[in-house]
Amino acid sequence: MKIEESTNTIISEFEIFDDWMDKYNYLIELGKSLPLIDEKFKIESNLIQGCQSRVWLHAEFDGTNVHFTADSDAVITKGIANLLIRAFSDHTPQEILDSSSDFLNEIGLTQHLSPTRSNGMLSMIKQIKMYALAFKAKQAMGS
Amino acid sequence: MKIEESTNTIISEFEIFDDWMDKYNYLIELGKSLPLIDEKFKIESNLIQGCQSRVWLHAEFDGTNVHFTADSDAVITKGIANLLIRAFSDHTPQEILDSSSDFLNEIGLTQHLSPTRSNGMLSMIKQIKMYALAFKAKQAMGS
Amino acid sequence: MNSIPGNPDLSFDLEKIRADFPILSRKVHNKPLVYFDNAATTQKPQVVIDTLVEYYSGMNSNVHRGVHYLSVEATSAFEGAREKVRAFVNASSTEEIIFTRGCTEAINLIANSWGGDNINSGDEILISAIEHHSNLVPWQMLCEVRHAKLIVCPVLADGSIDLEVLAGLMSSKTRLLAITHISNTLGTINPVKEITKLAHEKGIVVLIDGAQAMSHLKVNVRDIGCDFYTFSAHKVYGPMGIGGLYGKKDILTAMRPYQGGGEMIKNVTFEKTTFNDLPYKFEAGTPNVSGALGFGAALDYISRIGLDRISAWENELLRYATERFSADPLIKIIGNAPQKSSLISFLIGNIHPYDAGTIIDQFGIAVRTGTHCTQPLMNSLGIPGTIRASFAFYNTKEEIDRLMEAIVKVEELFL
Amino acid sequence: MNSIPGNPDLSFDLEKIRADFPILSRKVHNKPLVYFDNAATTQKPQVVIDTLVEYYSGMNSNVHRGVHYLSVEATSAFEGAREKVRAFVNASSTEEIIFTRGCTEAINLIANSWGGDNINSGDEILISAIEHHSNLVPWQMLCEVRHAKLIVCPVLADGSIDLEVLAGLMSSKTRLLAITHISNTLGTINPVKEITKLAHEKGIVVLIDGAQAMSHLKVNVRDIGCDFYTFSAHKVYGPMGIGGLYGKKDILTAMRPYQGGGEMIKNVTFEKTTFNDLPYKFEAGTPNVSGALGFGAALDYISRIGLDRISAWENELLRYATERFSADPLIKIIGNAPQKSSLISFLIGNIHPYDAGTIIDQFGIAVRTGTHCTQPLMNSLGIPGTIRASFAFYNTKEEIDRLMEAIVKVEELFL
Ligand SMILES: Cc1ncc(COP(=O)(O)O)c(C=O)c1O
Ligand SMILES: Cc1ncc(COP(=O)(O)O)c(C=O)c1O
Repeated sequence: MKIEESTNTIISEFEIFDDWMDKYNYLIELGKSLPLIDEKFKIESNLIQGCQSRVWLHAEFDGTNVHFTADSDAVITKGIANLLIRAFSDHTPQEILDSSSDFLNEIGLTQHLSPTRSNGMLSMIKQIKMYALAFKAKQAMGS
Repeated sequence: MKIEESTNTIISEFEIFDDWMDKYNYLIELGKSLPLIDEKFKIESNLIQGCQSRVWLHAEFDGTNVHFTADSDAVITKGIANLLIRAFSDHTPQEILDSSSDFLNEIGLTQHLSPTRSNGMLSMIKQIKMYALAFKAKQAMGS
Repeated sequence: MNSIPGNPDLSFDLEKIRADFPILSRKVHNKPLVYFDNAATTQKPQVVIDTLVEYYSGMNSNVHRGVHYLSVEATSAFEGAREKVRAFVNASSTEEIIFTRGCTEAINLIANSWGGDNINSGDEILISAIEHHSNLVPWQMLCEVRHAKLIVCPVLADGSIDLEVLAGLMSSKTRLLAITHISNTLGTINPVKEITKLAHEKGIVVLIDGAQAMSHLKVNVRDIGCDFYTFSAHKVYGPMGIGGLYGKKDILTAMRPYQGGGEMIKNVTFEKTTFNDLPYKFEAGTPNVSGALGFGAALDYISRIGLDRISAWENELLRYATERFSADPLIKIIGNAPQKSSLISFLIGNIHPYDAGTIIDQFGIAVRTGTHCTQPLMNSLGIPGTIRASFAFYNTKEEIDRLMEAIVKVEELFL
Repeated sequence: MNSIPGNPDLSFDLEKIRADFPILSRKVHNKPLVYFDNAATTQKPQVVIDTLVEYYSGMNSNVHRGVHYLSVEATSAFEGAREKVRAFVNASSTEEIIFTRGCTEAINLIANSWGGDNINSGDEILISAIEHHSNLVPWQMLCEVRHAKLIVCPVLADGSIDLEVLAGLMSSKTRLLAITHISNTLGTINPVKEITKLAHEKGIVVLIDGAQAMSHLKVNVRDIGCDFYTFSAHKVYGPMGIGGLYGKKDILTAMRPYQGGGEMIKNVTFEKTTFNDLPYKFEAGTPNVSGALGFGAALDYISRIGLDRISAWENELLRYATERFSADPLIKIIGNAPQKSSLISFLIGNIHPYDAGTIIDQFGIAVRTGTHCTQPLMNSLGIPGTIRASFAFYNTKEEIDRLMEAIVKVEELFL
């Protein structure tokens, strides 16, 4: 599945909710169901700055695709991390770098989250792209 | 003439003026006609703090009465000094200490002057009373 | 008419009071706003807003040294506001009231001007474990520069201070005790008069951070006996960008100036500058005249209602909320000092405060979540933060009921 | 419609503009107010007043770190105001815009945080002889603490600066040049771009005091190239109690914080504190949100009118007033720099400015008298002060005529 397909699915999932309480409920479900990150990756260097809650983001590269896992001490933040992982995980560095994060605007997330949380989300996306960039460089050196 | 008589005269002088421009005009006349202070008394120690313009106040004591002379670089301030001298000069230290400065309120001076000028006027009165106090002490020691 | 149990004299017309605050009629997320973030900043009564409008529409001018009418009028209004602050805290003279940008700046002014001359290598500054960052970081910075030591008095499990422990930490090296009157996180009301007495017995200068106290209880600096008392207008129903400090005249007189500029000087040459008298020595630059007037109007407003009435109702709100919260076994109240102001910090089960706050907000209820600028306290409690509901006299029991509904929803969603 | 000679495109509807400023319809001493004290503080258009009212009536909240709706709304409005300031002075990023209480505090912040690390024993700080006390006393105080030397560049008889003289005073010891964009006493507009270039060639950091300039001409900090630029909102039609500074990002990043407290920290323990990112590192305590919003509204307002239109009309007022004043042989204009903003400092015969101002005030005309916080300049000119009439774009030629009538009366009374 292309990144765009995943994000379109996410958009349509959110469209069925009329009010924000339902959207939050869904985010909470997503948060609770986020596959756990390996405890050994919950380290300082994987911590993302700019969140009132703490977020750890870990990335692995199998030579072709980047694989992300994440965790947070706040469930809604975890839900957002889950969305981002569904969109960006298991794609090539180039695909990740080419993708846009507009879908978060479309589901209204950037507007409805408090600035701290929205900054946190932007930091997560930035971090995801940084990993992609790093792995792309690695790939280029390897080839 | 008692201090109270002088101040009553001053009050009635000001009563004949309808508007403030005339009162200022009169103050300016009083300022221009202030007997000059001896240049040798225009010294730092006779300078009064708290005025935007500079005021020098000099006092002499003949054993019975206190005699004041004053000067300022601003004419209206000089006019005010003239009023104060007319009221308080040539009286005994005790008379000066017992007197009130309410007449300035009655002619509306305290309200109509800018705070800096009104502070300056209060400083002048304070200084006049300080002199009276000092001379009274001197008198007590002499007797 | 709201009623204070057992104290009919202290009743007031809550509906009328609420009508004084225009923001209270606004809706948030399509629900009537419930504003429980009063410890962060209070809302403004119409008279305060009107004061700003009248000032800018009819009197605005730069103050002091002006001969023209507007300047004279603005100056006397500005100095009149200073007199209102003086009377409100019962200082001896307006020379003891310095206007600053707020409480934080007031503490920094003292740290810089008093601290720069009185804190030396090896000296100690004593604070408590519940201080707001604004009454902690300036002292950390000062200690670093002056090679002094910051000593932190721990608090008991309920959030109150053990006076014996505090007294035990006052050594011959202690130069300053800087302590809050009311904790913005736990609500603890410190016995500042007793504390000041203890410190003064050992010759220690006392600064009380009054940011939280001034809106809740009658502050009397001469009764407390402290050397400094600091505050922010925006936490006492006044405008932002203004606050100040009370300082004992002899201490202020001995202090070096803080910032340099207009207003704070008497005589300037390129070679030498003599500084102005109190309070102007510490007020460099064009002052916030409108802010001072708004501050004065706010103090007039709450004085008219009466601090006794205000605190009676706030205590009743605290009692009611505590009762309701305590009935929910999932809620854990953080801070249970015997003397407490009208705020409750709490946790719901193991739900992250940030998660809870997000949902509570959807109910149109403003609570604050996080560390409330008291990170070290949170660390020592081993929690990431709390949810804090802080009440003002315009709040109602029905609003507390609405908060309880929201909390139940939070529990449903996360547990 | 007022007309700019030879420039019909720059005309605007003066009556309509005047109607935007409620204070202009008030009477003083039973005469319509003529406000010629704009260099001290400017009047506020209705939109600025409305912004304050709307903020306090519907949005008031503490900003940053809040999850609730009002806090989110207030935070984005506050940061939006910062963006307006950034755009107005053309800084690269909002990280380069620090809010302070005003221009005086901004200069003190730089003197403390930048000066504390960059000025050392034997270094020199260069200023000009026409600096306001706010751009003089902080450097005097810094020089005293750091054992540095304050060098003062004299001005020419007309009040302008000889660039060769200034360049000649830049030595290998000069670390900072702090100079005003426009003199508040003489009106001189300094060629700050050329001056900055000269200083940068010698590796000297440049601070421009923009307090007077921001309301009169289009400020472009990147074009000027300066390292710091400071300003006050109340002199640009905005509220009191707010102002700020622009600083180049790399310089700001290297600077130590100023005040300690809430907002300016990232992580606090009792042992160690890490400071927040730009611009927050320099903004301790609850910010003046309403002030920032009012500042933003003021900048929007004058941008809508257009700085080119504003300065065209102000120049016309200056030309007209200069012409009328020059026709009176008793009037002596102090300050005749070729590049001058819309203010005139003057003396009438040997009449003390304070006397003249007192009578002019009786005509309902607000002018300022005294040293205008530039005492050393007055000393060097050998005068006790001046009368200063400073014009804004809402002033009219008829008002200047009224000032002339008052001056004639002053002459009658005193001469
Ligand atoms: C206890 C306490 N001290 C100090 C402050 C700082 O006040 P401000 O941010 O208004 O300067 C606050 C509020 O933030 C506070 O609650
Ligand atoms: C040239 C100049 N610099 C600095 C200042 C100081 O500004 P503020 O008093 O608003 O801090 C002023 C105005 O008073 C000024 O005219």
